[in-house]
Amino acid sequence: MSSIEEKITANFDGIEVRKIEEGRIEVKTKKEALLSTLNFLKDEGYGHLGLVSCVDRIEEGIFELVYILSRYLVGGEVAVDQASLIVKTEVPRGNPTLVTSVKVFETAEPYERELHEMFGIVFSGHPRLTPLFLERDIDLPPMRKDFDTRKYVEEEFESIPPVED
Amino acid sequence: MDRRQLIKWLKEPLKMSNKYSLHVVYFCTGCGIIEIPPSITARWDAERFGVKPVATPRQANLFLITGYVSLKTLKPIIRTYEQMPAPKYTVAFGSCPIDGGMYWDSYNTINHLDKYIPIDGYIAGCMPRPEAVFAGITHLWTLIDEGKADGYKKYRRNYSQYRSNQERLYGELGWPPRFETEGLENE
Amino acid sequence: MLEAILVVAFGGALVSYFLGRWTSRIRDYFALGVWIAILGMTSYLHQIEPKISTFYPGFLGYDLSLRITSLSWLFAVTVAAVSVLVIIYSFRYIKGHEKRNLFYFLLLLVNGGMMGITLSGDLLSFYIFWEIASWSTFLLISFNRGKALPAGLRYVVMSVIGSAAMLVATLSLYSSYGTLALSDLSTHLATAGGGYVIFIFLLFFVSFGVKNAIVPFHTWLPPAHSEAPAPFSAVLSGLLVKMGTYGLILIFYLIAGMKIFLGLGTGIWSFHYIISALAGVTIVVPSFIAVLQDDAKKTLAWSTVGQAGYIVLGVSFGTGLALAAGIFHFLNHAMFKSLLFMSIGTVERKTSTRDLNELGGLVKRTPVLFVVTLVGAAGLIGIPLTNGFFSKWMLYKTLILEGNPFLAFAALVGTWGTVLYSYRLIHNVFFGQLPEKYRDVTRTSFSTYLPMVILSIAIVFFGVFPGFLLGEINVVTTSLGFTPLDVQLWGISSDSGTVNTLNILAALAVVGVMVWYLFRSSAETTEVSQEDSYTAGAPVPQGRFTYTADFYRPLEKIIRPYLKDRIEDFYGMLVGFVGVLSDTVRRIYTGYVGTYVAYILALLAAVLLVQLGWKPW
Amino acid sequence: MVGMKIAGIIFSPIIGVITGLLLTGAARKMVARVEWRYGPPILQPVIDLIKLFFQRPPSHGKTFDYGLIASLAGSIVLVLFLPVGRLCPLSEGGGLLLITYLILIGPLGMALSGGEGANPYVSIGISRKLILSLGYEVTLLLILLSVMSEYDTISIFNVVRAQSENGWSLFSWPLVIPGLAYLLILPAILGVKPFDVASAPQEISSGPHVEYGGKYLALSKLEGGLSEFIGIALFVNLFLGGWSIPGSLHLPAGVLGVFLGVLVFLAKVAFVFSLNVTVSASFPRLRVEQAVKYLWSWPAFIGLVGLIIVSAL
Amino acid sequence: MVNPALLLAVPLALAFLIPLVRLVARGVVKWIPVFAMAFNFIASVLIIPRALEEAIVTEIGGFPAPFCINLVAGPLGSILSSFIALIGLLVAIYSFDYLREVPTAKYYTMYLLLLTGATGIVLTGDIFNLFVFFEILCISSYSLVAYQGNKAGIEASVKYLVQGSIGSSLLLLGIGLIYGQYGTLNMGDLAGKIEGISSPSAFVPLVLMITGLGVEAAIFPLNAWLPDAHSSAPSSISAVLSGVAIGVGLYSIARILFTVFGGTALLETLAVIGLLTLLVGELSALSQDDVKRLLAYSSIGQMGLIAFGLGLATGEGVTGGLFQLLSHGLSKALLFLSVGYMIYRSGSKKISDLQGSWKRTPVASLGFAVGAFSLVGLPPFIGFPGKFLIVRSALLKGELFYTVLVAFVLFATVVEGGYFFRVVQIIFFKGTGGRRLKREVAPVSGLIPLVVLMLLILIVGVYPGLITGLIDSAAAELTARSSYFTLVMGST
Repeated sequence: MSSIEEKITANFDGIEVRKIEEGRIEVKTKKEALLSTLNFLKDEGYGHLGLVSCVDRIEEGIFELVYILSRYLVGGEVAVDQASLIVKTEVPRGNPTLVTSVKVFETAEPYERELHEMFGIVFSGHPRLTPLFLERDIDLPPMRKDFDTRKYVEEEFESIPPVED
Repeated sequence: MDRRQLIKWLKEPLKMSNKYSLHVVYFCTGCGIIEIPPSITARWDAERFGVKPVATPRQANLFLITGYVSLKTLKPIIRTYEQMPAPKYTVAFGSCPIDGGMYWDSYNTINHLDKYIPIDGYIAGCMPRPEAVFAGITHLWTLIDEGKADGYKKYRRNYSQYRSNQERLYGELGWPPRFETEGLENE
Repeated sequence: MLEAILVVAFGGALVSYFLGRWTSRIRDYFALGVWIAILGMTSYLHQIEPKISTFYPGFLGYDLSLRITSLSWLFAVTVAAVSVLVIIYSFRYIKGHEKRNLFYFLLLLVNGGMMGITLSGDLLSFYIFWEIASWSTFLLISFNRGKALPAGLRYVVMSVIGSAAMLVATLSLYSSYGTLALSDLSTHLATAGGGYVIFIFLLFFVSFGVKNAIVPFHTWLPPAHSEAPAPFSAVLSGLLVKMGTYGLILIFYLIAGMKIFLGLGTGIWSFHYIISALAGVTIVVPSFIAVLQDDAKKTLAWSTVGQAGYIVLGVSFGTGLALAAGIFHFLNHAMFKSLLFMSIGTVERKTSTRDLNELGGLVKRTPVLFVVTLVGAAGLIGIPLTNGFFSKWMLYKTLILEGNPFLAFAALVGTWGTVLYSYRLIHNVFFGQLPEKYRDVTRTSFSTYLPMVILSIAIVFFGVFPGFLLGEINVVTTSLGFTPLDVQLWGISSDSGTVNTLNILAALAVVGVMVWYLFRSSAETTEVSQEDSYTAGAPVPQGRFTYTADFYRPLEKIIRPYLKDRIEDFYGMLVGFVGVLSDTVRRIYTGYVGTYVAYILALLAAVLLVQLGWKPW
Repeated sequence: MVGMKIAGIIFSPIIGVITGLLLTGAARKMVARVEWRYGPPILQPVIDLIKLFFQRPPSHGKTFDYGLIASLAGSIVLVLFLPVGRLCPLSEGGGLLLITYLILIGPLGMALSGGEGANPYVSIGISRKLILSLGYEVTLLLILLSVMSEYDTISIFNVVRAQSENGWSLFSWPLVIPGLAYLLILPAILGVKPFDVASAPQEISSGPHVEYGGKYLALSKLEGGLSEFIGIALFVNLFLGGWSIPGSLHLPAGVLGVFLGVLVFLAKVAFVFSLNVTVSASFPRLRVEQAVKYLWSWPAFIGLVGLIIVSAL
Repeated sequence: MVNPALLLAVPLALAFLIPLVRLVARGVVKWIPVFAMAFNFIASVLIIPRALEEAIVTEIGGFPAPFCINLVAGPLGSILSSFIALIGLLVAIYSFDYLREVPTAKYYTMYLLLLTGATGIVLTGDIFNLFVFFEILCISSYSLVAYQGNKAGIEASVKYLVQGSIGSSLLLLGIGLIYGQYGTLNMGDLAGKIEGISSPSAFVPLVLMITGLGVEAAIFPLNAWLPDAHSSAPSSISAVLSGVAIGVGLYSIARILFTVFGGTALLETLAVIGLLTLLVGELSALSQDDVKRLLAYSSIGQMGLIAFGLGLATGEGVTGGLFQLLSHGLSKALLFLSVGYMIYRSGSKKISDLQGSWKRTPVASLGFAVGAFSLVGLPPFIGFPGKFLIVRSALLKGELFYTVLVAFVLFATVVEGGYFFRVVQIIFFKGTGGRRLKREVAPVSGLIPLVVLMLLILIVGVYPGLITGLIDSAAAELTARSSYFTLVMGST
C-alpha cells in the first residue's frame, strides 16, 4: 500500500509533498488546484478538516493559507498511522481572493468568515461573509501585520475625552 | 449592635442600610467571575456582610464588573447599569477595566471603562482573591459613609458626556437617551 | 299588567324588525325603549301578592294563564335587566352586520320568550314560550357563518328532544289530573304514587337538564356559546341556560313541593342526592376542561357549564340555605358571565381574534375594558368583596354543616379550576407585551362599555351589601316552604357561622390606605415603557418577547388524558347510527317499478293471510 | 371582650408582619448554618427593607403599583381573621371558608401587578405559581374539610377553642392523618425551596418579582414573609391548638394570659418553621410537573383517607 | 242556496271550455282556473254554515235514493272541498306566469280536472262515483307529473301510472264484489247493510278497496311512486299533489273504513301502519340532498302522522288527524311553492346550491322557514296544534302501547327537525356562494300565494279555535256511522 506521498505526486503535477516528521506531511499546492486536492484527500480518508488559518508573509507579499486535515477511519476501522496532513497555498496580498472550500468541508465556513474579517481575504462562493467578532467596521483588517494597533487605539479610544465633573 | 451603631442608624439610615445590604448583580465578563463562587460559599461567605447575589439588575444596588470589557460586552453593561434603581454603586475587578491591563493596545478592549459608565471603586489585582473582594467592599462602605460613592449622581449630572462618549464609540446605540441630555447640570 | 309585558315584548320584536329596514338609529332606541318599559313594568310588580290572570281563554280546550309569584318576579326582573344591558351593548357590536335587523328581531324574540317562561301560569303556556325561545335561539346561534352551523344544529336537536320530553310529561300530567295550572297541580301531585312522580321528574329533568347543560346533556353548550354573536352569548349563558334552573325549581319545589321532592328515596340513593352528585360532576370536569381551552369564548362557555353546576347543586341539595345560595348564584352568574362575554366580544371585535395565544398587552390600549373584565373575573372566582364569593360561601357552609364534605370538596376544587382559567383570561388578553398589530387598537366607545360598567358596579355593590338581594331570595325560599334566613344588610348571621362583608370591606379599606400611604411616601418612581424590560442585557426582541402561548402546558400534560369527553363520542355514535338507519331505509325505494308493484301485492296478500289465519279483526 | 378585639385589630397585623420578617431572616441564617456559613444577621431583612425603601425604582403603570398594594393589603387583612394566640379580632367574620378565599388575594394581586411588567419571566412565574397552587390546594381543601366536619363548625376560633379543651388535634385520632398530609404539603404552601418553582432566582430570575425595584421589592418581600407566617399559623391553629398549652394547665385570664397565649403561639410557629427550613435547605428545586405529580400522589391520598375516615365516624 | 252539484259542474265545464277559449283569446286562458277555483271556494264556504246544522243531500240523475248518485255535503265534505278550492286558487295564481315557457291549455285543463276529481271524491256519497272521481284525479295527475317533458318527468309518471292503475283496478274489484254482495252502491245504504267486517264477504272487498285507495294515499308500502312523482313534477303541481291529492286519498280510506264498513278493529293497524309510514318517510328524508325529494319524503311522513291520528279512533284523535291534514296541506303547499321559486332563481335542485338564497329570494326563504317550522310543530305556527292534538289524544288513551307509539312519533319529529333545520340554516346562514343564474326577479303575482299561506299558517296557528269547532263536527260526522245512514236513507 503505497504511502500517501506517492499517491499525491502520482495524481497531481506541480505539487510538492514533504514529510516534516513522523505523522505530519506538508503539501504545497497552487491556488487553482486547491479544491481538487482537498477533494482527493477527502476521498483518501482525510475526512476531518481541523483548521483553516492564514500566515501574513508581508515580506514576500503573500498570504499563506494553511488547511490541516487528519484521518481517523480507513475503510471503516481505525487508521494505523494517525498522520495529519497540512495543505498550504499562497494568495497575493494585493488582491487576496480564493474559491471557498465550504463545498468540500462545511466546517470551513466560520474559519473563512474569520479570515475574511481579520485578513480581508475574499472567499468567492461563501454563503455569508458577514462580520463575526468585531463590533465596529475597521477600514484595515486588524490581523494584518501592517495594521498598527497602537496607532488605532490612540486614534479611536484615547481620543475619547474622560468625563470631568 | 452597640449604642454608637444605633445612633448612626438613627442619624442616617440611608447610608447605613446601603452599606449593610448590598444586593449584587455580577457582570461575569473576563476571568474575574471564577473568584465569586468561593466568596459566596462556605469558606468566605459574603452574606455575612449583607452581600447577596440577586437575579435582576432591578433588585440590585451593587454592580460588579469582574474583568476586561470587550467592545461587544460594553453595550449590555451600559443597559444593565441603566436598569438598576438609583442609589447604585459599581465596582470593577482587576486592572483591565482601569486602563486595559495587558490588553492595553488591543483594538477590541475598552481601556478606560469610566469614560462610559461611572465606576465607584476598583479592586486591583490580576483577579483579586475573595479577601481582596471583601477589602474592596469594606472600602466601599467607607466611601458610602463619606458620600464619595456617588457614581450614579455623576452619571446623571454628566449624562451628556457619557452619552456622547458611548455614541462616539458605537455610532448608533439602539435605545433612546435615558435622561434629557440638555441642561441637567443641577442634581 | 302581565299581558301588557308580553304584548310589548313580542310586539316590540316585530316592530323593531320593520323599523330597522327603514332607519337603524330609531330601531336601536325603540328596542331599548321597549325593554326599559318592560323592566319598569316588572319591577313595578315588586312585592305584590301572587295573582293569576288568564290571557288566552280557549287554546285547544285550555285557557292559558299568566302568574306572578316572588320566584317568577325575581327571574323576570333579572331577564329584563340583563336584556336591557345587552341591547345597549349590541348597538355598536352589530352596527356593520348585513343581517342586523334579523339579529334584533331574534334577540327581542328570545328575551320575550324568556319573559313568557318566567311569567307563565300553567305548563302549556310554559311549553309554548319555551319552544319559541328555543327555536329563536337556534336561529341566533347559527347567526355567524362557518362553525356556527353545526353548533346550532347540535343545539336544536338536543333542545327538540328536551321539548319532546316536556310535551310527554305535560300531557301525561293532564291525562291523569285533567288540569295544567301550576297552582292546582301541586295539590294533585301530593297524592300521586312515588313511581309516577319519579317518571314525571325524570322527563322534566331531561328537558331542563338539556337547557341547563347538566353533565350528560352539556355537549351542545361549548360550541354554541363560542360561535354565537357576543351579545347573544351573553344572554344565552347569563339567562337562557338558567331557564332550566327556573324550571327545576318550579317542578321540584313549586309543583311537587318540598316534602315529595326531598322524600323520594332514602340516603345516598334519594332523588335529590343523585342530582346534586351529578351537579358536583358538572362543576369539576368542565372547569378543568375550561382551563385547557385556547379560545377565550370556549373557556367562558365551559365555565358556564361549571357555574351552572353550582346553581343546580344549590337547588337540588334541599336545605333552605342551599336553595338561597343556588338562586343567589344564578343572579351573580347572570351578572359576571354576561359581563365577561361582552368584554371578550369587544376584544374579538377590536383585534378580530379571540385566540388566547395571540392576544396580549391590551391593558395599555383599553384600560376601562381591563378594569371591567377584572371585576367580572373576580366575581367569577369569588374574591371576598364580589357577589360571587357570597353565594359560594353560603353553598359551602350548608354543604359542610349538613355533613357531606365530598360535594363541598367537588365544589371547592371547581373553584380552583375557575381561578386558573379566569386568571389566564385576564393575563393572556391584557398583560404581556403589546404585539405590533394591536398597537392602534382604539378605545371602547361609550355605548359598549356602559353596560359593562353598570354590571361591574352591580357585582361589587351586591358583593358588599348582599342584603338587598338576600331579602328578595328570602321571600322566595319562605314561599317555597323553607325556614327564613336571618338576613342583614351586610350578610347572614347565624349561630353556626356568620359572614359580615362590611367588616371585610372596612378592614381592606383601612389596610389598603395604610399600605398605599407607605407606598406613596417612599421614593418616587419613573414611568418606563414596555421595551425597557430585563433581558439580561440583550436588546428586547421585537414581537417575540411575549410568553402567553400555552399558558398551562405543564398542567395540560398531566390532566389532558383524563378529560377526554366520552359523552360527546357517545352522542356522535348515536347520530352515526341514525344516519346508517336512514341510509338503509332509503334503500327501500329501489327505483324499479317491479319491486313497487310487488310491495302492493305483498301487502294485500299479507293482510288477507293474517285475516284468514288468526282473524284479528 | 371589645378591648381584646381592638388589641387584636392593632397588634395581630404587626405581630404578623414582624414575625414574617424575622422568619425570613432566621431562614437565611438557618440555611447558612446548614451550609457551614455564618449567614447574615437575623435582622438582615429589616436592613434590606430600609435600603429598598430609599431606592427610586421604575414603574410599569397603574396596575403595576395597585396590584401589589392590593396583594399586601389582602394578606394583612387575612391575618385579622386568623387567631394569633388568643387575639382573633374578626373571628365571627366568616371563618375558614373566608380564609380559603382571602388566601387568593395575595398571589393574584402579585400576579396582576407583575403581569403589567410585560416580561416573559413574569408569565412563566405566574403560570407555575397557579399550577403549583392547584397542586397543593386539592390536599389543603381535603384537610380543611375534614377539620371542619370533625369539629362541625366553619369558624376557626371554635376549632382552636375545642382543641384547648380536649387536646391538640394533631394527636387526636381521626385528625392525625390530615395533620400528616398538611405537613407534607407545608413547603409547597410556603413556596420554600423544593417547591419555589414560581420565584426561582436562577431559572426564571425570580418569576413575578423580575421587574420589582426598590419599594416594589420591599412590599413583595413583606407579603412573602406574611404569607409564610399565614401558612404556618393556619397549621398551628388547626392542628397544634393555637394558644393552648398541652396537658391540663390553662393560661391565666386577663392581659397576661393573652400575652402568654401569643408567646406560646409564636413558639409553635417558630418550631414548625425551623422544621420546615431544614427540610427545604437540603432539597433541590423540583420541576412544576414533578411537584404537581408528587402533591397529587401521597399527600392527596392521605388527605382523602383522612376525609373518608372523618366523614365515616 | 248553492247546490253542491254546482261545485263539480262549474270547474268541469270550464275545464273543457279552455281549449275553445284558447283559439279565440290566448291571454284569457290563464284566468279561467282562477275564476273556477274562486267560484268553488266561495260556494263551498257558503255551504259550510248550512252543512253544519244538517248535511245537504242532493240526488243527481233523478232516481230515488238508493239508486241515484247522491252528493252528501256534510261538515267534513264542505270543509275539505273549501280547503281544496283554496289551495287550488292559490296555486292557480302562483302558476299565472310561473311556467312562462310552455303554458299550453292542456296544463290548465288537466289542472282543473284534477281539482274537480278531488272535490268530487270529497262530496260523493256513492262508492262507484268515488271510483270515477278517483280515476279523474289519478289520470290528470299522471299527465301533469310528466308535464315538463324531461326524461325524469316521463319516467316518474310512467311508474306513477303503473302503480296508480293497479290501485284503481283493485278498488274497482272491491266495488264489484260489494255490488255483487249487497246490490247497492250508495254509501248510506251500504252503511245500513254491512254489519261486521270479520266475515270474508265483507273483509276481502274492504282490504281490496283500502289497498287501492292506499296507493293514492301514500301508505307505507304503497307509496313508492311518490318521491319520484313529486320531485320531478313542476313545483306548482307537486304543491297541489302533496297538499290535496294524497290528503283526499286518505279521506277516502277514512270514509270507507269509518262510515261504509265501520271497521273500527282495523283502525289500530291503520295507526301502526301510519306510524311505520311516518318513520320511513322521516328517516329516508334525512339523507336526501335534493330539496324536492326531501319535501316529498316529508309528505309521506306527514301522511303517516295523519293516518296515525285517524287510527286512534277516538273523536279527539280523528280531529287531530283532520287538523293535521289541513295544516300539512297548507305548510307543504307553502314549502313547495317557495322551493319552486328558489330553484327557479338558483337553477339547481341541490340543497347545497340553495345557500345565500335569502338574499336572492327573501320572501321565498321566509316562506320556507315558516313552512318548515310549522311542519316540525313549533308553537306559533299551525303545525303545533295539529301535533299537540294527536299526541294528547294518544296519551289520553292511557294504554302503555300508545305511549310507546307516541315516543316513536316524537323521535320522528326530532329527525324531521334535524333535516328541516339543516336546510333552513343553509338557506339563511351558509353564505352567498350559491350558483346564481342571471334570471330576472320572479314575478310579483307569484308572491301573493306565499304571503297568503304564511298569514294563514300564522293566524290559524295562534288561534286554532277558529277551525277546531268545524273539525270537531266533521270528525263527529265521520265517526257516527249510524247517523250517516239515517241521513242518506231517511231523507227519501
